[in-house]
Amino acid sequence: MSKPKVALYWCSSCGGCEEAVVDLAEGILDVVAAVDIVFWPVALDFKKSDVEAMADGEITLSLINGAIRSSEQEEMVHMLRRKSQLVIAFGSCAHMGGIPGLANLFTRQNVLDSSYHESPSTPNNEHVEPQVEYSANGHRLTLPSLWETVKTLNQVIAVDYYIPGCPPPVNIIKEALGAVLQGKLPEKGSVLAPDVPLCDECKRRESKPEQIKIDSFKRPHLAQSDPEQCLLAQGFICLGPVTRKGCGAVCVEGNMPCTGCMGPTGRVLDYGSKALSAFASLISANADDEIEKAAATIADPTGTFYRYSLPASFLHRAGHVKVTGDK
Amino acid sequence: MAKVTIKIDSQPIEVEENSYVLDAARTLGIDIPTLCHYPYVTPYAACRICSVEARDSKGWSKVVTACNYPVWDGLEICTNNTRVLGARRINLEMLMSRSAPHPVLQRLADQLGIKEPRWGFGDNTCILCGLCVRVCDEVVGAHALTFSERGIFRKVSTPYDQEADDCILCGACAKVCPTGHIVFEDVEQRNVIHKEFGLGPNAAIAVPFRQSIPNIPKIDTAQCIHFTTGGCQVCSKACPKDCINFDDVEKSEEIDVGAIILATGFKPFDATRMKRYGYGRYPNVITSVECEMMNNASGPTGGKVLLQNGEVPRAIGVVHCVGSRDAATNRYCSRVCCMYSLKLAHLVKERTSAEVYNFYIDMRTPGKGYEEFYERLMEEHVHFIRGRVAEISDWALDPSEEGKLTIRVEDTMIGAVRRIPVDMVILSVGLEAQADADEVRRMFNISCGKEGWFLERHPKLAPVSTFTDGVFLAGACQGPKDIPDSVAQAGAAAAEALALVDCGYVLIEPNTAGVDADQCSGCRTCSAICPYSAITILSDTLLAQVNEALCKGCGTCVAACPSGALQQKHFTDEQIMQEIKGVLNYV
Amino acid sequence: MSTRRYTIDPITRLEGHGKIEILLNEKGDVDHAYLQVPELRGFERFAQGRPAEDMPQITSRICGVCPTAHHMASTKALDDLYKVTPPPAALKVRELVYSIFMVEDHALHFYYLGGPDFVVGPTAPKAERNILGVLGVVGLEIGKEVIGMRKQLRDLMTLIMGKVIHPVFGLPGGISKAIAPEHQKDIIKAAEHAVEFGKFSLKVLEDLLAKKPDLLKYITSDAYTHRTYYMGMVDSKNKVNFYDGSLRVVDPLGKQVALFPGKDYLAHIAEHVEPWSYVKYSYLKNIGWKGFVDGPESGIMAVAPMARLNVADGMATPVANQAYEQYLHAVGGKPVHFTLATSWARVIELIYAAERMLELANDPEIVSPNVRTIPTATPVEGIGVIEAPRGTLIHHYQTDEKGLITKANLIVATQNNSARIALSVDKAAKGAIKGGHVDDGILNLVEMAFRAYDPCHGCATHALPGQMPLRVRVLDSNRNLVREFSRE
Amino acid sequence: MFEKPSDNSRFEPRIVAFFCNWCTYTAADLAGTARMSYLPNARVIRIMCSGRLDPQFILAALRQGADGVLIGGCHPGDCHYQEGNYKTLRRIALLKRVLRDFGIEPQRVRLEWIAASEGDKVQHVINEMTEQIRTLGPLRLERREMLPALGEQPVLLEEEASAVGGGAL
Repeated sequence: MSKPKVALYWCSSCGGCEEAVVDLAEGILDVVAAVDIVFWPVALDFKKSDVEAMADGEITLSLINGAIRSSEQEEMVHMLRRKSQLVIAFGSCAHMGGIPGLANLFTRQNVLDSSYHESPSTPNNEHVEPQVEYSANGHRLTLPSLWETVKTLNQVIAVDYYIPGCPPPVNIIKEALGAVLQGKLPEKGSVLAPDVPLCDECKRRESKPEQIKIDSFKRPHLAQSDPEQCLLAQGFICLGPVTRKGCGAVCVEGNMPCTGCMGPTGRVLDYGSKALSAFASLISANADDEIEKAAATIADPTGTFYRYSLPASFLHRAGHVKVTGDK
Repeated sequence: MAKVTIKIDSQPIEVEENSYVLDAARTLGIDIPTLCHYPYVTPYAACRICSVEARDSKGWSKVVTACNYPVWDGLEICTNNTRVLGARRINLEMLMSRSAPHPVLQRLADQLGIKEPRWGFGDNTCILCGLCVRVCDEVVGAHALTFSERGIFRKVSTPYDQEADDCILCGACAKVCPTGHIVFEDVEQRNVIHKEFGLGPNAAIAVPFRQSIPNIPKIDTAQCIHFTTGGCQVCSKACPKDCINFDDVEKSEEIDVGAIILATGFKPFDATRMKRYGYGRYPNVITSVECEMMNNASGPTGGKVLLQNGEVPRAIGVVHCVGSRDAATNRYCSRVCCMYSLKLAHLVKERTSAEVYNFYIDMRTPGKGYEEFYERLMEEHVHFIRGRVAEISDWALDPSEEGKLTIRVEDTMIGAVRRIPVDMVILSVGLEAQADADEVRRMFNISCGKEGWFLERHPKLAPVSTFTDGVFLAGACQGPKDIPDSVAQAGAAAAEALALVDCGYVLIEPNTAGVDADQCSGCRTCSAICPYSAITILSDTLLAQVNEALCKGCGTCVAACPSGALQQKHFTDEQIMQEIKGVLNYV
Repeated sequence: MSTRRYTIDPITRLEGHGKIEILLNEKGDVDHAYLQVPELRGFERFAQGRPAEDMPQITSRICGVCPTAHHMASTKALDDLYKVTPPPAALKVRELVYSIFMVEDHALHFYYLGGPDFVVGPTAPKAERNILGVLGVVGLEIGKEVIGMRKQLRDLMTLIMGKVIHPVFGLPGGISKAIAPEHQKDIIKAAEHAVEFGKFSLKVLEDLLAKKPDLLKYITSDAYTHRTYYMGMVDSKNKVNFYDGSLRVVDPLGKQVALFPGKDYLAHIAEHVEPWSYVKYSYLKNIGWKGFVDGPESGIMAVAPMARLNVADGMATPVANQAYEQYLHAVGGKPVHFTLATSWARVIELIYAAERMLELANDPEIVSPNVRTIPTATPVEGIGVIEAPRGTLIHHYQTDEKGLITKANLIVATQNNSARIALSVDKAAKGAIKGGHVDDGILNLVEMAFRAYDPCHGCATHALPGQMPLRVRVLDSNRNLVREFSRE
Repeated sequence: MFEKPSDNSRFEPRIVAFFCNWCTYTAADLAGTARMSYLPNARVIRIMCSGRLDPQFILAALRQGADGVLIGGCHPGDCHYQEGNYKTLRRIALLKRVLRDFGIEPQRVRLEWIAASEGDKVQHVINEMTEQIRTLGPLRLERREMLPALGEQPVLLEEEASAVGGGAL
């Protein structure tokens, strides 16, 4: 009788994941044909109440994108978890925290300060700040409060599968949805993408030299790169070796280094430190000062290696100690 | 070359044409005295003492000089008839008339029955035989000597009687001079003892040191005349087996071996570091090693214990723990000094019957028969003074110390400072690791302690093994050790080495790395960093593969592998993660 | 009878999170309606310490709908930061791809987001008020056409920018990769297609206006009218330009009050903070913040299509310019104060973008291999300004000598509109709700005012939290729930 | 045996120590056979070479309750595997910068070269580091026991658990 029910929901994300779904193009019509989309705020006027009305586990699949950073979002994903047989963390933010997760290097107050007090275009002499609760000419207005820490989806609810990528590559989405519809799913907790690093599908792999040795790392804007040669071998920080394939190495195709949005392969638990280990190992220097010099050519190790995975990292966020870059 | 037959004193002999009579006679063992003959220079017939009578079958005869008279077929020589002896007498008497009385000439005179030289003696020991000139020209090739003047003024001299720039101070002239007219003054401080320890001159070609392996002579090119002037080569002329090879050079060879035993030994403590003991300043302060050489019957002093002036010491001090048990030098006990000091004390007493004083901190005499030997020395009235020697000086406070070395020491037995005058001091130097121990250990990839002694794999369980498979230790390179211990350890090391070589295969570490091809992307991070090139990138799949025979199991590649495709057996990520959990589980 | 409160939380079919609180007085008339934006991600903060050259990729994550706008603004800021001029080919390729993006994004809004309000009609049942409803009206074939056009354009963007969602090609001094010559003909073909598509879209709109006379009534009704200042980017001839030019400001009477290079934005634009919303409200510094009121005394301004057309003297391309004239004629000349006219203006811009795309597509230089100038200057400060589909977008960075961001300031399109949007919502609510009568259609009318701006509060707060569908809750002044009902 | 900390109120740092098999671990053995006593706060994990040390291990230790991590390897040039310790040196150099961004004091992660013969150094280093960290105080990472890393399922709060209860899990 009924087609499988699918819900799409977004938390703290940019909407790129929705766009990616829309980019299924004609594919989207197939999907619409194959399933009932029961909830998709960005495109369809369905209500929370509709979802609440459903029985637990009535939704076959919920695709949730975005990181979790407010009580409102937490409430929603808990509800979807209850109503859904399967929950898939969709995209880098739900999977690993994503770029908004970089906020975990700072405190909530830092964030407010830079928006409302430190911005050169904001002459805010009264030091006004958005309030969780505020009374405007007699009316009480409320805002949800932001959490101190940005969290991945599986740090809030149990997640069955993960679809990586910022945004997830269309073909990966197709395959994953296909697998769900045909019930051909791997063991719970798997990432629904090939478990091999990007180099495997990179056109430049053959150009890798026998010995990769790096005296100093190059920054993409300060050096002309050879469009045929392996970027890492040229000294650019291309995270391809550390990153799951599946995107078709589009960034490298665009002649820019991979920044790792697809996340690590199955056996790697902390993306950033693993990447760090791999690249540090390739430094050719041996003397302390030379090593320091070579390492210093990585301008921003934390932001580079944890670009998408800070909240999912072992340390999750900056600790209780004063953070660099924090005024 | 054509041969001719001659007779000497009616003994026939076949010799090469144009060779000289003297040589033929010597081959027959017939003695013809000479003063100016030297095998390596052309005959010169200057002294004419080698006069003989030459005859032919037809009755012709003549007195000739054997050293430079060429043979011819049918020649007959008589070396001892009255005519020959007469000629020799006259020639000798003429030489004596010029020369001052000299043992060499005197011996000849006695043989020829000369009672009184008819024309008396002269005052010049040079007999103008010209050997020195010829050696300097023909052998050394320095041309620093020549004859000058004429007639009775004729003499050997350097150019213009000045110091000759061409002279290389080789001393060859002095060596060949039959009458000792040329004297080479020994400018060395100490005229005794062996070169091995920098004590006095030595032949340019010699066996490096006694019991050296291989026990064959070696040319010291710095001293060799041939390497200075291109001449000489006397040694090769002298060598009946043509063993001398001047073209030989130092070269290193590579040898493949299955096991290596390090037995690089120790180096004796450098006594000059103990300024207050005056080693190097006072000739008669010597080290235990030098003393050992002295006692060696085949040593430079033929086993005599002598002061540098050649006299026999009357009192000798033996100072223990020089460079051992001393915060300023080495804290450790060198372990062998006590016993060898006792031995030396015993030997020098035996050889010189001098008074012998041993200055010690503690007597350490463990081991079979050692303590008994100590007691025996006390019975031999060797003095034992317990206390570290403060200083040794030649500064005499009273006549009894005049011209002696005074040892100042606190005798802790009687609790008083004593001054003990002696003639000779023997410093019992400690054992130190070789200066290049650090390079050697790096070469073999093993470790050593702060003092530079090589580190055994385990003090009890693997005392001759090192951290590198197939490299073993023997002897003092591992730490101060006496001969019996060294020999025992060497035996153990040899056995270990043989066991390893003999079984024909090697066991490799089980904890090698391996690639899971399903997760490898061929990024080449691992192959770039493997120190053993154990990781290759397969040409077909472009994926990494570990050669387990080459892999030593360090796991560096595993830590670097960006995909976790590489894992190390027994040290997988998961195992270590579990260990971390485990160690953090208890509070 | 106590005060009642309606909460529209959040508004659907827009990029980002907005929440409308409608407060009624005893008579049941709207006392005041508040637009609240309840999220903040803090890009300005976590940009600190990051390498400047990564900003185009980091800031594109502000919004997955208009990543190209952020990517491009950021890239222009880097040009300025490193004081480097890209080769002409690079600039042309940048503008080409940006034009493609404008076509695509405007199409997205017209057909998927804002479109349904017009095409299907504001009071149609909600199940039809979406792209599928639009397909129902314009026909599935045309629907496929729409989807196909979008796909073609996005494939083209992928080809040029590496990725269409979160591009990777922007570098200070140029772009990472040149266009291969063999692709030029495809680009030309797509451009021609795009122009046709633009004309078609205009026709769809005109037909609607013809078919539904009440539509123009809506558009010009006072409920959707505000006399504010307008800001937008114009080229040297004061024609609309998205990629580069000067910012021009006109007053409510259409008189130019400012014309300045983006670098000087701090002298002209300031942001106001309200304690009841995370979004900041841009206003004209020299006029000043006078609260949520319109008129020449209030610094509140508008950006985005309608505003751009108000500040410009015309469109730089023929077809667009013609449509521009018709539009002005229909709505009664500049400046246009009717919020809902924005959707019309959007279609005109779509045509301009398509035509501009075609011009550049035919330029032989776009396939030149020389697309990089390697920077040499020591970075200090850089400002990049661009016209995003939703209005003027400003990226402003300061760095240390190593090029690590020490301070970032971002003013995005919707922020520049946010004050006027608040006005619109309030006014629309007051116009729509009388005597406490509330129904689904009316609430949608309120939403329309809002949606017309195609506002992006993801951009506005550099945040995009999840949304909940519209629901209306009637509460007394103590926030006790009196009753609740949903639209149907 | 080690004297147990008598004063219970005193903070006892937990240090995870990764020692290389050939140098530092042997040195620790030596310290043992030499009956050198040192503070019990370091919990030693043996790896064949400090080069095996994956920075993930350091973070994993910190996350799971370690207040500090000590890494012991052979002196430069002495590595049993030629240059594993250099790899470690490079990794730690870079990791230190990352830790700083995470707000973790550099003293909490310490790299020491300890040769097989330096038992006394093991004693000294462990004692010194323990005291340093004692003065730094415990490492507090927000809800670290609650937050799962990549590939792990969450440790759910009670209300979370009940919330999931009805789900497919």
